[in-house]
Amino acid sequence: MYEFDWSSIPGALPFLWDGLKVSLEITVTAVAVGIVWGTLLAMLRLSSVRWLGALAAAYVNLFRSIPLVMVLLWFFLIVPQLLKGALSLDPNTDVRLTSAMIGFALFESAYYSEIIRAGIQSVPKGQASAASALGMTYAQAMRLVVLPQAFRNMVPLLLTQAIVLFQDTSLVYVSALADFFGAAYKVGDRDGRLVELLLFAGAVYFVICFAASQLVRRYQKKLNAHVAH
Amino acid sequence: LVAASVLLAHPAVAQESPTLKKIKDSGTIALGHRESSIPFSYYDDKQQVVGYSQELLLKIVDAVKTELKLPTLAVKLTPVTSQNRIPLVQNGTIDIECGSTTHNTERARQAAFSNTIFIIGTRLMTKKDSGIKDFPDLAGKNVVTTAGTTSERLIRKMNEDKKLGMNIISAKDHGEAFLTLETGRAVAFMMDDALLYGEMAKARKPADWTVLGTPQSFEAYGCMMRKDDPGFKKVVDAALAKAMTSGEAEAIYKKWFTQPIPPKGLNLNFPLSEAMQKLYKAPNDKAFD
Amino acid sequence: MGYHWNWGIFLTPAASGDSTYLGWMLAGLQTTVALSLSAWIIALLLGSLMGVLRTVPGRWLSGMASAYVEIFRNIPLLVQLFIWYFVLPELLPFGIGEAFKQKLDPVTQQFTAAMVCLAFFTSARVCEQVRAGIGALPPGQKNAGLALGFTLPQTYRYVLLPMAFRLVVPPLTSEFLNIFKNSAVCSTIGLLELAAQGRQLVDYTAQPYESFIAVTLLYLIINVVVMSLMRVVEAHSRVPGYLGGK
Amino acid sequence: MISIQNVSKHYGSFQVLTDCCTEVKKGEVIVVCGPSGSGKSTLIKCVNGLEPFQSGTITVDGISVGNPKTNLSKLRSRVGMVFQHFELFPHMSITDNLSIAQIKVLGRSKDEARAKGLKLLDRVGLKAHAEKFPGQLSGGQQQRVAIARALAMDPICMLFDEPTSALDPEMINEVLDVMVELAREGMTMMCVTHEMGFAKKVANRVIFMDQGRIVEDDSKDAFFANPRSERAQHFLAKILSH
Amino acid sequence: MISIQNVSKHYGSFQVLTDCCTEVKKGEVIVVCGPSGSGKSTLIKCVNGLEPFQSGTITVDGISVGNPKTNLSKLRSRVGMVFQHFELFPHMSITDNLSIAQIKVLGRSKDEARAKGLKLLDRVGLKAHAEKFPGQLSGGQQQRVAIARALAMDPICMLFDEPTSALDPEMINEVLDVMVELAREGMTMMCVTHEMGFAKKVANRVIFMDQGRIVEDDSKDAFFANPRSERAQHFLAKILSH
Ligand SMILES: Nc1ncnc2c1ncn2[C@@H]1O[C@H](COP(=O)(O)OP(=O)(O)OP(=O)(O)O)[C@@H](O)[C@H]1O
Ligand SMILES: Nc1ncnc2c1ncn2[C@@H]1O[C@H](COP(=O)(O)OP(=O)(O)OP(=O)(O)O)[C@@H](O)[C@H]1O
Ligand SMILES: [Mg+2]
Ligand SMILES: [Mg+2]
Repeated sequence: MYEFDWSSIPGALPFLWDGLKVSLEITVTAVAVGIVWGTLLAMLRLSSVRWLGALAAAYVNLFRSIPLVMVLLWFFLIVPQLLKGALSLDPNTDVRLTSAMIGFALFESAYYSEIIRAGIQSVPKGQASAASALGMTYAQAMRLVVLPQAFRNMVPLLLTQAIVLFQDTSLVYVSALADFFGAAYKVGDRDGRLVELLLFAGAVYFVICFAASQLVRRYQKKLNAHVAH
Repeated sequence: LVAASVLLAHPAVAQESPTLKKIKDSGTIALGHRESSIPFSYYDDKQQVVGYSQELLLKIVDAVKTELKLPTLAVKLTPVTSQNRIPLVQNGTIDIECGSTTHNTERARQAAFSNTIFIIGTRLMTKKDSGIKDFPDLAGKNVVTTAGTTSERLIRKMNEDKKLGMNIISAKDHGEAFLTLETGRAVAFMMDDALLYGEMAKARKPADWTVLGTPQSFEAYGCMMRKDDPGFKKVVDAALAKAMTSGEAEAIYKKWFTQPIPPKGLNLNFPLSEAMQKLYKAPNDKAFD
Repeated sequence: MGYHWNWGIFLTPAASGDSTYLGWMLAGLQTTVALSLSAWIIALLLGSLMGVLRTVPGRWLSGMASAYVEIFRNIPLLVQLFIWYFVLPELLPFGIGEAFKQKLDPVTQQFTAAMVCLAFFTSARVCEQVRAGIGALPPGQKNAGLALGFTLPQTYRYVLLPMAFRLVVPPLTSEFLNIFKNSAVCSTIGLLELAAQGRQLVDYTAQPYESFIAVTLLYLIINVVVMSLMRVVEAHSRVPGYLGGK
Repeated sequence: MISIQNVSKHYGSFQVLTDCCTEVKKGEVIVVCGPSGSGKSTLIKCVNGLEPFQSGTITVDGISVGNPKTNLSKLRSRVGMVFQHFELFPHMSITDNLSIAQIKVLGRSKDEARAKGLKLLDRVGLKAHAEKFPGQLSGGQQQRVAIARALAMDPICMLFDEPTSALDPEMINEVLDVMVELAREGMTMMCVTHEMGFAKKVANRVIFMDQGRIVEDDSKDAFFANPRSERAQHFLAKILSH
Repeated sequence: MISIQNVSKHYGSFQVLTDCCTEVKKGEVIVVCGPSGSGKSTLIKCVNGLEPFQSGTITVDGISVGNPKTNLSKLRSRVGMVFQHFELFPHMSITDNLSIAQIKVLGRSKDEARAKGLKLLDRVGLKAHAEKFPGQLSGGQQQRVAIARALAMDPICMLFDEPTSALDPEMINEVLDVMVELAREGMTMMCVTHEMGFAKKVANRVIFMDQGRIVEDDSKDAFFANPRSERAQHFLAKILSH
């Protein structure tokens, strides 16, 4: 049988905590930007202007067909170089976290836009008609009637995607940025206790993700009790 | 005032070398380091970068300070992986990388290498009671190595040439390779001897393991810089040569290879090899392949 | 930026001598495809079974299936992979783990662990999709099947599942695509799939950009092929007069 | 044929059916009506065991539905049922909809099942649509197929749960016509419906439910002429005005 | 009040409306009927510009709907509309449903909007439900709220698109009662409905549509006594039998 040795963990907790903060920072940024940009993309895709729709569709399909690792690699190694000239960035800024955030945000927007598009389409067409019939403009109908319902319908999917995203932050290892998983791995590698650290990381991930999904489930139940019968 | 002193501080070298000019203009030198290449370049338990290569790298930083007359040069540390170290050097994110990077012809096409900082031999780690004495004993057994290393090429070639019938496992990094060995999936781990000693020190029971076998090759570790910048390379090489011939390098060696090291106070017990002694006497930047 | 491009690298003989670097990439592609397909088949079967269990009456079965989903959904794939490959054989009662580690050749071990891991991970997602598909059917369909005298399994087999699967072809397509992308993670246990071969190419040739570009392109190609394949499946499963059918 | 004795059912603390008793004899047509939520659908689903109930007994053709030893699938295959939303199987052609249960449940051969299906399709006037899919038919046509599907199993009685309430006004009558014909041929039927015209035409008895109870169970004439309970009077007034 | 002149509309090559002409005067109640798919909903949606049309003109209170310069939102805010599926906003309480458009479109203050909403809610007999959500009301109640919501905008006329066809039979009358009352108070109304009882009671004229054409446009009495077209005769026969 395997002899477990957990002694590396207590000393590494501050470092692991820093890693967890990086994971959360990336997740929060990517979810926030992803929802805003994703909503915009979804509206473009549903708009009657064809070429705008096609452009948005191309964006979404491109990002959805490349593994996230590759996207992060590209955003870490190449995009900053292109932007350095354009934005005259100080060569000394640490682009690792920023590039990871941008990479994640743009990548997740593609996924969020699909979820949001489905959400908008799940609102019966009659709702938009009813809003217009009351004299609301398109923007008012979207903002007051369609989007609030769409978001409600999407909460579970948005959350699931956020959980996936939180787990995927481990892929920032390509830029040697220490997120929670990276931190655990590095400590484990340094101390020769990989197995213990990874089991620990798995347990922490499980607790966080499970708690998050339970919370949202409860919130959703409350909402449903309100809205339907 | 700073600007004035910059102008006065003899600009000749800085103008010849784009890297030195960049360092001077920004007042910062960007260093690349590894995160867990024990004992060359890794994080200790306070997340400070330490190790043999790192100390030599700091010597180089001192030399740059003197060269540019910038006593307050800021140091920016960037961790690199074996995947991204070359692009990062090339695109200017880091000015010099110093970890456990082997100097070979392919890499020399993409980047410049400093004087050699370490010479390793590729050997085997195995359990003391495994009965394995040298490479021929591996016939028909599972052997692990780290993907992308010279050891991997060598052992695959040996397997072909001598029809040894080994199963070769290529692990993603040294840590996983050792885990493969430790969990009994392989009987031996072929790798750079210095790294093998590093892994052994981390083991649950260091006393169970041993490093043995005839070195199959020698490799030179160097620091990596952008190509076509002889001015910078000159400063770096000079700094390394000075450290080696003055005996500083040997002191650093002793500190990291024959004494307890952080984070757990383990001792690698890796005596100075003949090749290294020669290197310290006559520093050079020759690759072995 | 001072990079030395060399596209010819793919045609030069690889360090191992037996093929070119292009050959490496193709071998990696082959492993990726074989791994993803086999894992997908298992995931589909297992996920459907769990998805059905989540909808059957009786708390026990659906509770079990739901615990299954929570476990495999809330732990990152990378961690799961480590557990399957490095931890599980150590925890198995004597004999089995040792036999797995020593009797099987290493590539088979890696492939098996990777396949099982991907399959279980994906099956949790498939399960949720299948459950959603069954849930989206009008509740009367189940009653209609039962009322005709079908047993519950027959009702699932002939009435509910055929329609539920049709409803979830689009989300299943993205899961199918994801399994290819997720398989990239399996290089961490040493399996030489596409991403790993790309990495190896960088290590051996010091030509990172060529490698990244080639790997990205190959994934894009996989994606295009899978999408067209699924489009055919979708067209074939389309029900006339229903769901945008003709 | 169908006997319902003191049947009660609750979901948690909510009582859906309370002490329901009634009897349907061979060849009888019974119409069940009552306000929404009064338990009509639940009652009719209890008859072929689609809903379990907590107390009382229901027997169909002498077999107890509530008995755990009863082979419910077999019993159900002998009781035809037609739903409000048709519930044809959308992924099968009309012919397959008609034959699948004959083949898989009764074990008939494909040809036999198909022939039987076509015969019944002809009877509901839809022979021309045999190869179409449900989604390609109008609601009224779908419901007629659903009736044919139930008849293909040679049921000993038929249950209808608001078969016309999801239909456009124009189509209601094409379905009612089929049902009237069936009743006139002597099929035993229990129909939940608000079509009082249908009830007046063919029902033997009318059952009125309210809040899970059978409030009225009377001959058609007595029910329409003079409903005893106030609730039933109200209800009739509501659905017959305008 | 509403004038429809030679309106035609097609989706691609499919002609939905062909050359429709009719007129609704102030205070008139018009009932539109016809088989499913004949274009009734489309016609009524053209009136307040919810559906664009390709040729012809529609004017409401002298304003041309088809004119691209017309401020459609403003026009729509003056035309009340009630839908088959109620289309209350499920994420808002009943009060909010009634006041949101008053506040955001007409610019009324919150208090004013709320007071107006409550008054109308009282009028449709639902004052007690002001703080509930639509999902907590029955279909009939929801439809009455929807009518109140339209009335809260002080419309100059009302459009109804099958307001009772998604309702349980019992609830149809509670909605029809509200509509009858509205008609009697002199509201200009255009109603798509199959409730012939309602038509007989309050309609001034009945329009019968078939395949996108207005086939019949006659006074109520003339229509029921003796529909001119064969199609309308058939249709009436179908929906009035049983
Ligand atoms: N699964 C369930 N859980 C809890 N309550 C239920 C469930 N199914 C039905 N009910 C309740 O049981 C009561 C009777 O339902 P049922 O469907 O039998 O009524 P009904 O008379 O058929 O009404 P309708 O005319 O609307 O079809 C209703 O109040 C309903 O809300
Ligand atoms: N967006 C659309 N694209 C193509 N055809 C449409 C569209 N909307 C409606 N139609 C078609 O236009 C015709 C008229 O539709 P409309 O909804 O006006 O009919 P209706 O008389 O209201 O029918 P019902 O009684 O079923 O509501 C129908 O044949 C319908 O299929
Ligand atoms: Mg019912
Ligand atoms: Mg309509």
